Amino acid sequence: RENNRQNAVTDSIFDHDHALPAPESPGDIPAELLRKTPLNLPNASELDVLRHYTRLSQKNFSIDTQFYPLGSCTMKYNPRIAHAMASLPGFARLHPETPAPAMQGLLQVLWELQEWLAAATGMAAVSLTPAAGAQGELAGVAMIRAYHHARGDTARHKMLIPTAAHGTNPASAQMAGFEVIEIPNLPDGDLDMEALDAHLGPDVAGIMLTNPSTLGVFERRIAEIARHVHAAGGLLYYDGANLNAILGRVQPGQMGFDVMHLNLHKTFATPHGGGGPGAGAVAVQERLKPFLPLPTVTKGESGALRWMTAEDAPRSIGQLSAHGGNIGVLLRAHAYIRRLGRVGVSRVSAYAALNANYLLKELQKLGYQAAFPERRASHEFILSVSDLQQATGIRALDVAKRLLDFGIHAPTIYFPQLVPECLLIEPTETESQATLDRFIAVMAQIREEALAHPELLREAPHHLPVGRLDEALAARKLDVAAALS
Amino acid sequence: RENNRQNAVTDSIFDHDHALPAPESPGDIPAELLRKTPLNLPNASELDVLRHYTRLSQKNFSIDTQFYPLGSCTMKYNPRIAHAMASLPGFARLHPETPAPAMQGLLQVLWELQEWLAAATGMAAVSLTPAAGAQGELAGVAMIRAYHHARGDTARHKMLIPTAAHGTNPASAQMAGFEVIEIPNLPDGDLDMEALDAHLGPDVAGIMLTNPSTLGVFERRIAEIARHVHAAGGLLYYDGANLNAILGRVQPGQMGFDVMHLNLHKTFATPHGGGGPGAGAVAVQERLKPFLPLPTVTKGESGALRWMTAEDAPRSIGQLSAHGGNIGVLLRAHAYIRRLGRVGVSRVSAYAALNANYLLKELQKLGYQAAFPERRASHEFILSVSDLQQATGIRALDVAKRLLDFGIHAPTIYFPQLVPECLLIEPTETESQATLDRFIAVMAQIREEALAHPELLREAPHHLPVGRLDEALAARKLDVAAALS
Amino acid sequence: MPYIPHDAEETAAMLAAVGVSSLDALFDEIPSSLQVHDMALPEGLSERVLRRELEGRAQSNTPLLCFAGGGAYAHHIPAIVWEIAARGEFYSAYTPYQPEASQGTLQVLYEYQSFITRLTGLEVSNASLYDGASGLAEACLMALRIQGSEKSILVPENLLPSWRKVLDTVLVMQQIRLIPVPYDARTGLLQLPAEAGDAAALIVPQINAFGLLERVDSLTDWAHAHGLLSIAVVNPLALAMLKAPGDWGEQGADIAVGEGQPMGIPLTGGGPYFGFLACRKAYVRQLPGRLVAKTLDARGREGYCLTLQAREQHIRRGKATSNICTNQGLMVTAATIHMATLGSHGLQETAHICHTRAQQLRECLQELPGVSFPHAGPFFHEWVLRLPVSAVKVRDALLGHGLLAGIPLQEWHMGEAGDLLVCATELLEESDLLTYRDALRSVLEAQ
Amino acid sequence: MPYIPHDAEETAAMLAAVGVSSLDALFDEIPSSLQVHDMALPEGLSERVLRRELEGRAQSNTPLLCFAGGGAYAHHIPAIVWEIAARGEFYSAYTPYQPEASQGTLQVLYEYQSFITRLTGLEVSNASLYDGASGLAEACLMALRIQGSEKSILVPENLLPSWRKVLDTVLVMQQIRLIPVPYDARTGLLQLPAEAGDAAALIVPQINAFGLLERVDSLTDWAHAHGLLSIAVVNPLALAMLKAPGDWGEQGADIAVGEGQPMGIPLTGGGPYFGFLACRKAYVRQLPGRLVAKTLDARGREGYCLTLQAREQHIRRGKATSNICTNQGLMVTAATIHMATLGSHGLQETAHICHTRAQQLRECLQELPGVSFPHAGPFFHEWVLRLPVSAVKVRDALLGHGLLAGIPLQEWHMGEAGDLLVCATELLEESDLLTYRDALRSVLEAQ
Repeated sequence: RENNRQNAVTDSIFDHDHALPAPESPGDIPAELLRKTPLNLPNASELDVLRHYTRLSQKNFSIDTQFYPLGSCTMKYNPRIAHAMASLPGFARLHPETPAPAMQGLLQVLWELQEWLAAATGMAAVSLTPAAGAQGELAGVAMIRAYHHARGDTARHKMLIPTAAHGTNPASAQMAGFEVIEIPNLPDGDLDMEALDAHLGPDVAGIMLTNPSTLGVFERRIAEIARHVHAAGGLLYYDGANLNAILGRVQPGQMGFDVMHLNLHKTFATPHGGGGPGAGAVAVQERLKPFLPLPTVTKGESGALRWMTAEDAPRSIGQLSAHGGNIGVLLRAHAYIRRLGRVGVSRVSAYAALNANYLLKELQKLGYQAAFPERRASHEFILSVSDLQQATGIRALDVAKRLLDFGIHAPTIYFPQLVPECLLIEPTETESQATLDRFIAVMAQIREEALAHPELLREAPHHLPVGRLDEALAARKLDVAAALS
Repeated sequence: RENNRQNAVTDSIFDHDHALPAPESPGDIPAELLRKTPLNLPNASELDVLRHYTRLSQKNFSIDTQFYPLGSCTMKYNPRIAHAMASLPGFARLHPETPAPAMQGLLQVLWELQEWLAAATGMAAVSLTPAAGAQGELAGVAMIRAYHHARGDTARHKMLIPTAAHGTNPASAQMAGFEVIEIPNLPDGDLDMEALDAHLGPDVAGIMLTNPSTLGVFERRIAEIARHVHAAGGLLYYDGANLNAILGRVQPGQMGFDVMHLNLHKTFATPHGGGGPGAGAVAVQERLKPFLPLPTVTKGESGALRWMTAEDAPRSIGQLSAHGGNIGVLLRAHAYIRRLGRVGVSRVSAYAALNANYLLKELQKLGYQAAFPERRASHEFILSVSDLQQATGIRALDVAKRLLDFGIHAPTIYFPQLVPECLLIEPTETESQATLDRFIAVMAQIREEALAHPELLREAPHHLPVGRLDEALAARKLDVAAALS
Repeated sequence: MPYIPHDAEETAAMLAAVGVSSLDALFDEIPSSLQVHDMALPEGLSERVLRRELEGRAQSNTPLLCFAGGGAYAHHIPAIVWEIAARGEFYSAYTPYQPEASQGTLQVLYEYQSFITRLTGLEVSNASLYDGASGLAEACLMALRIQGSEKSILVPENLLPSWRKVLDTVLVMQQIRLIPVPYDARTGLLQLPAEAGDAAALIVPQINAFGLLERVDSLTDWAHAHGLLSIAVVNPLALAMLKAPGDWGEQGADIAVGEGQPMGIPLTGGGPYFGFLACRKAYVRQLPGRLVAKTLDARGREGYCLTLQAREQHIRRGKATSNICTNQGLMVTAATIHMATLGSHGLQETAHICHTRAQQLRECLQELPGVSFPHAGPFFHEWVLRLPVSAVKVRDALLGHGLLAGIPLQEWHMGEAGDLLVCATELLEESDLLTYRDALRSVLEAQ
Repeated sequence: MPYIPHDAEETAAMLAAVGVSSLDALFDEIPSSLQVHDMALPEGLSERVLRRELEGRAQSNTPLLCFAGGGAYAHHIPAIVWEIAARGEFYSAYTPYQPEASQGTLQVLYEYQSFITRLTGLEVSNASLYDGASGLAEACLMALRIQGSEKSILVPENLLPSWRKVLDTVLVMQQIRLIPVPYDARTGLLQLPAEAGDAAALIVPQINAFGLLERVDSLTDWAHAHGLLSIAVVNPLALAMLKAPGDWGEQGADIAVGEGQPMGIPLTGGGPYFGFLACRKAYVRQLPGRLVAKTLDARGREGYCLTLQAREQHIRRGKATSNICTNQGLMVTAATIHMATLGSHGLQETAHICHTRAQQLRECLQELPGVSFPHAGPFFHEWVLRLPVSAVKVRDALLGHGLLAGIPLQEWHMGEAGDLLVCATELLEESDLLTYRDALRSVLEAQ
């Protein structure tokens, strides 16, 4: 009751409406084209707007306020200097139809980023236009398709994808018109080579992999896989979601991948913004270069930079968005790479791995079960709380919700689906040992609570603005927009 | 216990130290001038710094997040555009020793602000340099002193100040070398004219007043007071702390004041920043103009602007700080006035008075006692909870602390000291009726609680990061800096 | 080490806890033949030097007074919008998978959805797509799913060509045919299609690529009469003045999609922007992207969460309504704050000023010899100016006057060589219109 | 109505509740003869037009590469500093009178006090004063209170003249005499005073107005030997390299005061900056300004509150240690974040680069004909360059090269006509030093 009172604050923007007159209708537009239903957005004072959204912001967990070890999401520090640089009026006020001579400063940033991403991945060329990882995947598999078709090979309609892959992989392959074939993993986490070989053939366009895999371990036979797929005429697609694990240490190009995307909002520290915008640049080996999505930035003989068009690249898979992609995000990634430099970029994976392996070892000491205890963690690792579930009924979800009470964001849960009651934990390289040690202490306490007071976990979270929300009710009622009052 | 766990977050910056090497000592500086005691500031990662201070910020109440009806402080909305404008590199990167021809843009802003503040107050001239209200007061009384001395009248060593005045008034007068004489108020809130007249004489330099007074009511006989003081050879100083109450409606110049300061961080909506910086511009009638503190901005014959120096103004009281004052704050005040314009500035006091009188009426309906029930509220008003104290022992402090639980900042309490158990409430013009109504509802609930469950108030706050703090212990232990670990 | 906190002692202690002797040893499962030890990247810079370098780059882009539109518009963004949107709690949060720890983002998205439904007059809005153009591709795929067996889309020839290009990329992969709907060269307006064929939907662009307002009622009614869905392509700011898609024709459009950039998003050379997508409630299960709903917790407190996630790739994988995962959350946060700051009143006023400026500019330019306006209108804030010489040359010459004069239609392979698509927004004062006129006059005289 | 939310209906309802018929009626106690109805203020502007106007003003200030110091220094401020300091929760809060609702500000101030004590080597720091110069005036008043009957202060003639002016304003009001301490014209360094007289304290400026380092040990020891307090005037960044006041001489300085601007505060034409003031714990009750202490709540949780408020004007009124009320809270918030971001390591590194650049620049300029350096040093990051022509003219000429070349000492009524006080900080790259040399050469050749 006390808490309810405290929270009984006006907290809908629709409570801040004031009646203000609308301007007169313009005389030169026919009445039947003018607005009929009155526009009913609230007219709130600037202070009420500021206060409302500032208070809402405080209800979020974020990297800037909490440890956020969300596996597969690489929630590392998003440097604020990158935001400041991307917000400079010289960038922010540039209209996309500005002629190239008047935007050489921006084009130079983008051109360098193309070069740097190629260098970092060991690939030949880069297009920065995909707006997010999934759009990068779509572009990637579209390039695979275009490559085969360009050679007159139109029979390759299947895309192989490990069972544990991110959901976007099959969705993107499907969207590009491929049939998806799932390939299982072995108990040690590596891909089932026999299953792979059984599927390879003249109808297979390629395989989509991430390495380290979503199981948090490095696919050790990647060179062999590449040989087999290539021998069967297929291409290898690298899902860049886990690139942070190997940045500066292993290059997708060297592992045998033909095409890949990078999640700049993961590996290159651009913010996730509560759900984007990301940037899913694609990188390719030489033979796929003609198919890169447009526009890319090219350097003329005079050194002047300009956008490439379909006239320059007639075999391109085309454009994915109306302009050049999420340029503001690309500016941030550029600033990050330039700040770290060659040496700093190489350190990323080393310390990401150190933090992950340290956490794994310390959590195992507390009794938590590793999904792959014999394996080295990559930048992330999987625990399973099946043992707790058997002992007390406590599930991964309960552990996750209880973590929130301690001001720590939950790890990814129930992904990958093949490990029961799993927690996928990725600390990233930007967290200090002190933060990890506090996480370990909290996980120790939660484990004790799970055994002694399981209701504390089952009813968690206790200290957030709301308790566990009824998602079934949400789908049933489907209240997805405020009703007109 | 639950709460303790949640808050058991590393929250001292000193917990985030890392060992990093210091650079070599320079060879050209003698060893005895170099640092001996190692510099022991923590070396924290940028993420840890960002997270620490972001989390700390969330522990503050502020206008941007809470209703903040702190009497006498004019906690109105601080427009964000003003912050953006003051932060423009063209202003922020200007070195103070930049020659005037290279800073005409800034000088123009300051020159306009001087003109506008003179127009808004009905005074002849303005100096923007005082860094805050108290420095403005010091400058003001120093000008009064200089004025008398310049006329050869060196006997005026007393400054009259109402008992209810802000503490800075006597402190500033004292600092300028004056003896302070207190003048009481009558039960209706107006000044005791008899007492005033009794003190007026050839040893009185002047009187410091704010109008409306700190009692939240307008001093109705101000014209008479001015006549008496002037007749006795004294000058009138206007404390601008309450200017918001009359802005655009009554001008200090017209009321008979000779010199005044303005709190730009109150009336002109510059932020208070958790305790400054403010800006306490001073405005004077023509006869005090030669004494204004330096530097002010002046316009040459060519229209070019420049700083005035002691050569231009040999009778100036001098400089109060090393440069031209809190220019970043002045930029914000300029933007605010330019945004509101003539009409908007005039509306300020009207709506400030509307909000205050509305609250006063509604709170009286709930049973709260007004200190001056027969008087119109100005921009603020005083309630006394002496009745609650007699009934239940609940004090103004308890009401204040309980308000915090509802996400509302407490009013000013125990000031002015002559009203027992008082709350000085100033809503400002930027709050909407919805916010005021919520405050009224909370005050209703608190009054009920005070009568039915007084311990709820006495133990408040319950829902903040800490409960009521032991201020006696603080003064006894005097832990004012973190010990070296 | 920028952004990596570990000092030597800490690193050593952690390695010892892991039981390895070096950072390199953490990679001992990776075949050494795959490991690289150098990359062709530049040296790192201090933040100080980085700032100076990038400020230099930013300043080397010519500042221009903007008269260009074509799908991206220069508008005033109130100072509070990005001040709040860039707060770390919004800026550095992930997709709200743990709703209890993400009520801020979730409520913002719910309010955003509410605003979009009110602007479009439709019942349901998703929580954003990448941009308007890719949003239109998703809207077409959605229409095809709703319609079932159809295999084509009727695409106006006066749709923005950059949007058409995205349809070519995305829809053609799935063997969807794009059937062109021609426009009348004289009026610039769409003609009613000759036949529906196997089309699932008709795209109705209000505003079209020439800045003109289409007869949306008859187009929508034609679509419904032929069993097609009507997909409205709209400018959100213009909706403060123009008829909402939900009110088009007898039954209203079925899906509305658009580029959200005019709602508080800086131009930034082309992105990040966001696409909005609204539809009738009946079609909600075919909607791509995130959707937020209001619900309750166990104690009856209201809260917000993602809903109908079974449409999405992380649950449904290959059978999802789209592959979209990360969308444009932060842009939508800014747009929500922008819309809330302006309110109905501010949006209507802004739309009104834009329209007025466009009228005033057109009047200003009428006096110039040799220029004409190929289309009679009506328009919102953009129209085609026909110059007696190459619009590309004129545009390039006006850069020297500090003006981005518009978009030569020739660069879009539309219109005539002298056609320049010109846009006016509230950022232009009346004096800017005269500046434009005078600069154009001097450039034309010099030709 | 900008920033006033009331609509007509609301206003009417509220007036009715108050029981008056109009807004004017709310002022019915004010004699109508005093009421005005117009003021000579400009018309209001929309935020959009206001931004454009002020951006124009800002851009009309010439951007200059800064080689000027003299008490205000161009330093790099990490992006996070103002990003956090400007968060609404810090920016728009009041002085922390309700500690439970102000723990953010209070803990920041406690950490600030801790940092200042570590930089200065003294035990107690207040929570800021207006600026360095007014802080020095407060330090002098404090020394006079501590000493009791004394009535003067020994003030070096090589103290920054702007600081001296503030002492002239503030101290002279209270009949305090300022006794000048001369410097050696050849070395630029202070001479030991001839006698102590009735002085309460000796001001020891490290760095002095010529950028030179004083022999602080002997000056401090002289003060103590003569029963005076030693007031150290220090640059906080230089303290990362130079001996802390607490270590000066046999017993250490008694009070340290300085301009905080180099710690993350933008130049902004001269303010807002902040003054810091630290002292021995024995003198804490004579300290002016706010002071924050750590304490406990009833449940034993640590928290922070203002303490020893009985020193302050709102309690003690005319008997307070100072009239200061509002101080420079937000600047101190930024400075605290700045110091925490840099840490010991970053501050030492920055100090080191500043010193190195100043050395390099001096070397660079040695080759120019006719220039000399009147003082032998040592210096931190600033020194006097003696030109063969008027320093004012050279400074003005170099504006045309985009350089603020320094401060002509003549404008301070110090030194010779050719003397220019030149400062180098970490914002200058080595190439900038060559730019300066070449521009100066060409200006000198043109004279």
